[in-house]
Amino acid sequence: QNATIPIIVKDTTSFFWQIVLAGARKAGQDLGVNVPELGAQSESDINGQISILENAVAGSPAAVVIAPTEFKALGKPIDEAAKSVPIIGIDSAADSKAFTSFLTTDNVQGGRIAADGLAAAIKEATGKEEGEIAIITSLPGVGSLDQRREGFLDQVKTKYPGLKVVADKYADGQATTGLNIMTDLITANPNLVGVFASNLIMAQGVGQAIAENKLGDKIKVIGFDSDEKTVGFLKEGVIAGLVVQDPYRMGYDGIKTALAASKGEKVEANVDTGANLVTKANMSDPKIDALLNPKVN
Amino acid sequence: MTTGLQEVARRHEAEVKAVSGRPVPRGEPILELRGLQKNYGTVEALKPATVTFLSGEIHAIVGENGAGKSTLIKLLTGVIPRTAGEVLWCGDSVQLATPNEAIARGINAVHQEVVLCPHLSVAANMFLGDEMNRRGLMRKRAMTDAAQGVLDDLGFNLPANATLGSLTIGQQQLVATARAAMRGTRFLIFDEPTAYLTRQESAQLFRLIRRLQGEGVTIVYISHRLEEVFELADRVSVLRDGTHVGTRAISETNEGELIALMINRTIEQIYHKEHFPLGETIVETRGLSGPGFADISLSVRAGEIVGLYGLIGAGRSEFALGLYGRQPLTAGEVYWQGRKVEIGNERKAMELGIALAPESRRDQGLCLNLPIGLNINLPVFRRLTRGLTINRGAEAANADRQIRDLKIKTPSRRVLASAMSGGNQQKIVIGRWLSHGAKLFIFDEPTVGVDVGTKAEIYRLFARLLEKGAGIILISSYLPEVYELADRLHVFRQGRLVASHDYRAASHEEVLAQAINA
Amino acid sequence: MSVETVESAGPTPKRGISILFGLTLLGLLVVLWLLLGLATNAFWTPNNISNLLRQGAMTAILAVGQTFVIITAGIDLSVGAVVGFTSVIVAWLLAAGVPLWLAIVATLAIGVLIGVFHAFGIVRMGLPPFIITLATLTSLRGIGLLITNGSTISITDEAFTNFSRADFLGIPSLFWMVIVVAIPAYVFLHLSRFGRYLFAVGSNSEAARLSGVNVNRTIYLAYILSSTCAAFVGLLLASRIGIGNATQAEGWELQAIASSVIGGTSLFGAVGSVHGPLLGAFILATINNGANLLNVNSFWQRIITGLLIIVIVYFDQLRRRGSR
Amino acid sequence: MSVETVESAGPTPKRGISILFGLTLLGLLVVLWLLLGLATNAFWTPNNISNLLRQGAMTAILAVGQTFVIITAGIDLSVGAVVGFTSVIVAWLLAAGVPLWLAIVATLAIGVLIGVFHAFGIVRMGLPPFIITLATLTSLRGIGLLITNGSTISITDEAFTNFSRADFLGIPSLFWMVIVVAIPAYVFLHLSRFGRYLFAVGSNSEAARLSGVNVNRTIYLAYILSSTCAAFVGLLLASRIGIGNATQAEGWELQAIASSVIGGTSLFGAVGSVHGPLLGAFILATINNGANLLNVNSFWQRIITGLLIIVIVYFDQLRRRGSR
Ligand SMILES: Nc1ncnc2c1ncn2[C@@H]1O[C@H](COP(=O)(O)OP(=O)(O)OP(=O)(O)O)[C@@H](O)[C@H]1O
Ligand SMILES: Nc1ncnc2c1ncn2[C@@H]1O[C@H](COP(=O)(O)OP(=O)(O)OP(=O)(O)O)[C@@H](O)[C@H]1O
Ligand SMILES: [Mg+2]
Ligand SMILES: [Mg+2]
Repeated sequence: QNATIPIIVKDTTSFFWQIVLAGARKAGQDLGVNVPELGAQSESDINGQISILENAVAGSPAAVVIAPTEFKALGKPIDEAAKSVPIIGIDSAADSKAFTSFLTTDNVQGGRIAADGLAAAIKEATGKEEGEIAIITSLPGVGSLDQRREGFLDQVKTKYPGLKVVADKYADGQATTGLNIMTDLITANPNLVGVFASNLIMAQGVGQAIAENKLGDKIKVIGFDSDEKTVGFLKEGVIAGLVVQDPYRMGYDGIKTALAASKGEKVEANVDTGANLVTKANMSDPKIDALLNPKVN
Repeated sequence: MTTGLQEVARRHEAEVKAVSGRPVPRGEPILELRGLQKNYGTVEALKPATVTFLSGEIHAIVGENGAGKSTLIKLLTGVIPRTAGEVLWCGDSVQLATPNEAIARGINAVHQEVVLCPHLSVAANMFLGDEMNRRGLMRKRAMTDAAQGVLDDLGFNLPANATLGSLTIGQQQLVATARAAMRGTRFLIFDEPTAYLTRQESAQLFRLIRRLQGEGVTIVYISHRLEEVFELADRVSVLRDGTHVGTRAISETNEGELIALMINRTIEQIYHKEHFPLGETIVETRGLSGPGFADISLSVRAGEIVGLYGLIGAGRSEFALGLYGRQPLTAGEVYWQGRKVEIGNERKAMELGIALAPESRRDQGLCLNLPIGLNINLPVFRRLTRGLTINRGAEAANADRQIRDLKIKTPSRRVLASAMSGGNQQKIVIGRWLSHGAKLFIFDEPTVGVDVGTKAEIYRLFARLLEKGAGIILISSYLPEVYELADRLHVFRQGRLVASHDYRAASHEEVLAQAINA
Repeated sequence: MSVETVESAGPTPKRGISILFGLTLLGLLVVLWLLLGLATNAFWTPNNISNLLRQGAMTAILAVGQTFVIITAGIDLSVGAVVGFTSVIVAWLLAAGVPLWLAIVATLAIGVLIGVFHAFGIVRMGLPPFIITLATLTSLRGIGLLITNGSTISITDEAFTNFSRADFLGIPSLFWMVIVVAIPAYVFLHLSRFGRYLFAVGSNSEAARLSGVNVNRTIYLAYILSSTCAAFVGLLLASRIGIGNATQAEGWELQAIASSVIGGTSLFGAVGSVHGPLLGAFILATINNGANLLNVNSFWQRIITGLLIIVIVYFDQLRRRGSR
Repeated sequence: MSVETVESAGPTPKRGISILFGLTLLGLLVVLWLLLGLATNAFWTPNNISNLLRQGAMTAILAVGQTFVIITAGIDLSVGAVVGFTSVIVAWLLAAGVPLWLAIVATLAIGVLIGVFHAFGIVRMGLPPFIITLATLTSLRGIGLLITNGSTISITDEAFTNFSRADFLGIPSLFWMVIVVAIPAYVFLHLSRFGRYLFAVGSNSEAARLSGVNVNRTIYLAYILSSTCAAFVGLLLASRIGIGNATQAEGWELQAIASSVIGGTSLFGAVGSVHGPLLGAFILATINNGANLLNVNSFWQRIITGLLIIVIVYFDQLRRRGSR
């Protein structure tokens, strides 16, 4: 009988989390662990994730790997769950001291990296770190997106006083809405030089608007996470850069650590899985290429 | 059953006393209308009318379709607000702006269209808005018992716990009557209560009305059946085109005068009967059975009117629906012009050449929130279509012709069917089929709520159809109608055909006895 | 002309070929449970039953409230937004140091006000229920986001946040809340005259008016009950997730309406009960719980949910039709 | 005697106290445009008008399809899911090397099939439209996610993706697509007998049936039209965002229904038009576009959208009632 270690992600319908699950699946195969792949259907469905955690613990697994959707909200449920099984956190933190180990990307740091990338791209195009920029957040009330926005805005404020955030928009999680907002921003702000689209779906919508209006030279876009579409945009110069994390490793190492923890082995309390800025210049590095083209299946 | 009508009504009366005004001696005015008026937009449904109702009388109101009778009733029961005028109740000016105001004074009505809640039980409907409560909870059992008591007392053989919507229209009308009798403790209005009733139930109703009159209730009675008016009423008022054209003591008038007042001309003869040489057999049923009827064998020949008579629930409508393919048959055969056919659905029936004007205009007949024109043209749109689209000219012409032929009282074919008076709605249901060119017409209660003048028109139209070689199945609960018109009259009882007569071969009493099995 | 003879004239009720056809909704739920018990060991553990009861609880309460509105032939699309919004309100009040009891009362009062607003729009302004509740759905999320500035408000009151995790007599407190709502709701809808008025208004509001029923007041009542139930769920959600967040409970209006309709409520009004939506909500919760326990891929889970909804409502329809 | 002239047939319209009261929906839209033109310079630029026309186009087409269903007193909750699903299908077919024309035809055919399935559920299985379309909503997203494995499928066919950006006679191709749908839809609904049948079925299906209307076929027609419109929008969406993604178009069903209802369609059936939903969709698009141009805070934008929906429908109601 193999050990069972469920992994609970934030949103099974997003490509990012599918990569995390792919990593976990691979770890399961390599280590002989049974890995149920669980998760809510939207990053904002906190209650749904709590229910899933409860259900997972009810099945008496060896350990649980979870990416908490919300810092505060998942604290108590994780405390509760940790009474019966070791809990490994990935991606985001939660208000709990019960984690056996943590493998996270710092999303605030990701936002800062995006700001740096945007400033660099603007400088490359115009010669100075100045001009009007905008940020589009896919959905309000989602922890990781809030952190990216926070990091981005903070970095712009402290490090790039020449960049002025003229629009701070929230969409509704739909690429089309991102696209519509972007076309309207272009109309309303003729001097716009840069945009941060802080997740995959927004980067797709915003990229499409830039491509439609052929403004890749004038408006620099930094996206977050990657897929075939946005990598294509990067190649074509529609998008200036992508902040990519290492979701595959997060999933793989999450399961590996959980197995070790369940056997009572000592594991590292905190692991930073890192975030990198990918541009046209560095996208063919083998290390980056592996991040851009994860082995999902 | 312990509680009868009186006990229940007394309970209501106790509540009524407080607001209902001083007692009025028999024969004194209890309700006076002074210049009462109602406009719907530009339509003058009721022009300033001045009518006095005397305490304890039975006061009939007659008039053509669309004359404003129902409008008058709706004004008196607070259903719609008046445009102008004054109402005196027991000598005091009253608003009657809401139904509650009328109910509180002991004024109630059985409206022409059944306005009850089809999803609720009979008892719940009878006590709606006036429930028996104990400590905040309803006394369901007590209400069911009381309702049953009232129904039994009135001689209506209906279960109080049945869902209203499962009853036939006629039965629903009886429920409405029972309900109004409980509440209209001082002033009770009947708007064509016998439209869907047979002789049997009508007689029960008349007994009820007389009994209520005996208890001091003032009764207003609206009907298109003048013999009922003469049987029942003390006085009669006539409306024409929204105008009150006169009130007569019943002893001082006659049918001819009333009709002349109503339609401003005279009709020699209502029942227009022409005998045509009978042609080939159009349809023949052999042992036809289905839900609600069994083993029905009859035939219809070209030029013939076949009448079906029976009490409510006798299964005539079901037979018609079965023949029309709306309901599945369980046994028997249908021969169409000598050929055996399977009529699986309504469209098949229409293709063969059958037309059905159903019994309930509200549930089966009309698309109430659509224009009159669409309602009239519904079965013939295929014929009105040229290429992809409807030929709008032909569409308009067909609708206008039926409106004209049947004297449907409307400013335009674009008016919604719901804004028509009851009788005019009925004419739409009939008119829809007149241009269809069918061989067999099934008319199920075609003249419900239709005024005498138009009735005569409709009977003339029947003759026209027969002349063209069509046959007619005429279902009616109004014995004189089937009796005077049918070349062959079949009597139904409990889903079976129990007797058949040739034209005027049996007496009214005989037919009635066969229908009741008395 | 009696109705008894009428019935006998009709065809005898068809006996279903399968025993499934005769099952009530409760029967179908029990069948689901038995099957899950056979398929997985974890299902019948006390722990899992607790989970299941907790997971269905909030939708169940929303569905009961929604049912009042649907019975009047209306609809309340705002309930999900009200849940999110009131979770923000209670978190905000608690953060501002308002005593717990007052925060709870104030939050419920806001639920009442939202219901009043809906009924006002319908009764006085003549707006379709769909439109006015859609408008509040949109606006309330906006107001909630403004209050929290797009993020969340943490709740530090331990008594409040522990509540949703607590048990009483071995039954999760959240499920007790269902009982606390359902019993008065049952009495109200099925035993009091106000409940009867809801049906009457949904069946034929003109007939109800002519009978002296205060139709407007009945509509006020329905919408107030619905949004107060939603505000109550907002409190429960805030307790369960320990934060106030305006974007929570997205799409719960559809879940609530679906539970109600699965439970036999008709969107055309005048048909519905209190137990129906409860069963509907727990059927949906069971499907999700079962899929998680069986480790069904989450995409397959959606597909199966859709199919099961069809199957369950189909069997329920058959039974209803059969028993006519 | 087309159905939309019904209003004008009534007695003479009462003159409203305010000029606003007499405005048709088109009038209200023009007022919105004029106000936005005053408030921001960018509004009346050709570029922005193009954007606006593009932004409203997809909802407009969905709303027209939805209207057919609503007129029969039904509802189609699946349209958003069908859009997402068909965007996946076309992307998948193109990725598999299927020729463009065939991929388009196949995708539309899937739309037809979905409509057939809905009508089958309603007509043969006796399921409420709400339930069967909710079930497909859930299931289709699941199937789409399975196909893409939760990710997106990029579309590399330039001809296809360029289409949505193209203009023709200065008008965006997406808006041309609205016209391409609206004109036959208008002819169908207002000029052909099948349109009359839709109204008749929605008003009183028993009366329609007894008048020889093929009620079942009419229902099939309505649902097929709705989901084919949705599949068509799926193609447009795939072209516009250049990907197939099953989670796209979430909540568009509500947008479509809202556009339809704002445009005067009654959820109880038998009342509706083709131009109403178009106006409704472009009113919603204008509100969003205007808020973006005015750089209104995203949260305020939601609040304002809700309020404007109330205001617009209220004025429209007043006019309708006044003209009765
Ligand atoms: N809601 C309405 N809107 C507009 N016109 C109406 C409305 N209701 C009735 N009318 C019109 O008012 C007039 C009087 O109608 P009313 O129903 O009082 O006639 P009636 O005398 O009861 O006729 P019937 O014998 O056919 O029942 C008719 O011309 C009718 O078309
Ligand atoms: N679908 C059905 N299944 C079984 N029985 C039915 C059905 N529809 C009607 N019946 C029954 O068939 C019988 C005849 O119906 P109905 O009362 O309409 O007959 P009718 O002769 O047309 O009476 P009337 O026209 O005087 O009301 C009734 O007992 C009715 O309840
Ligand atoms: Mg009348
Ligand atoms: Mg009959």
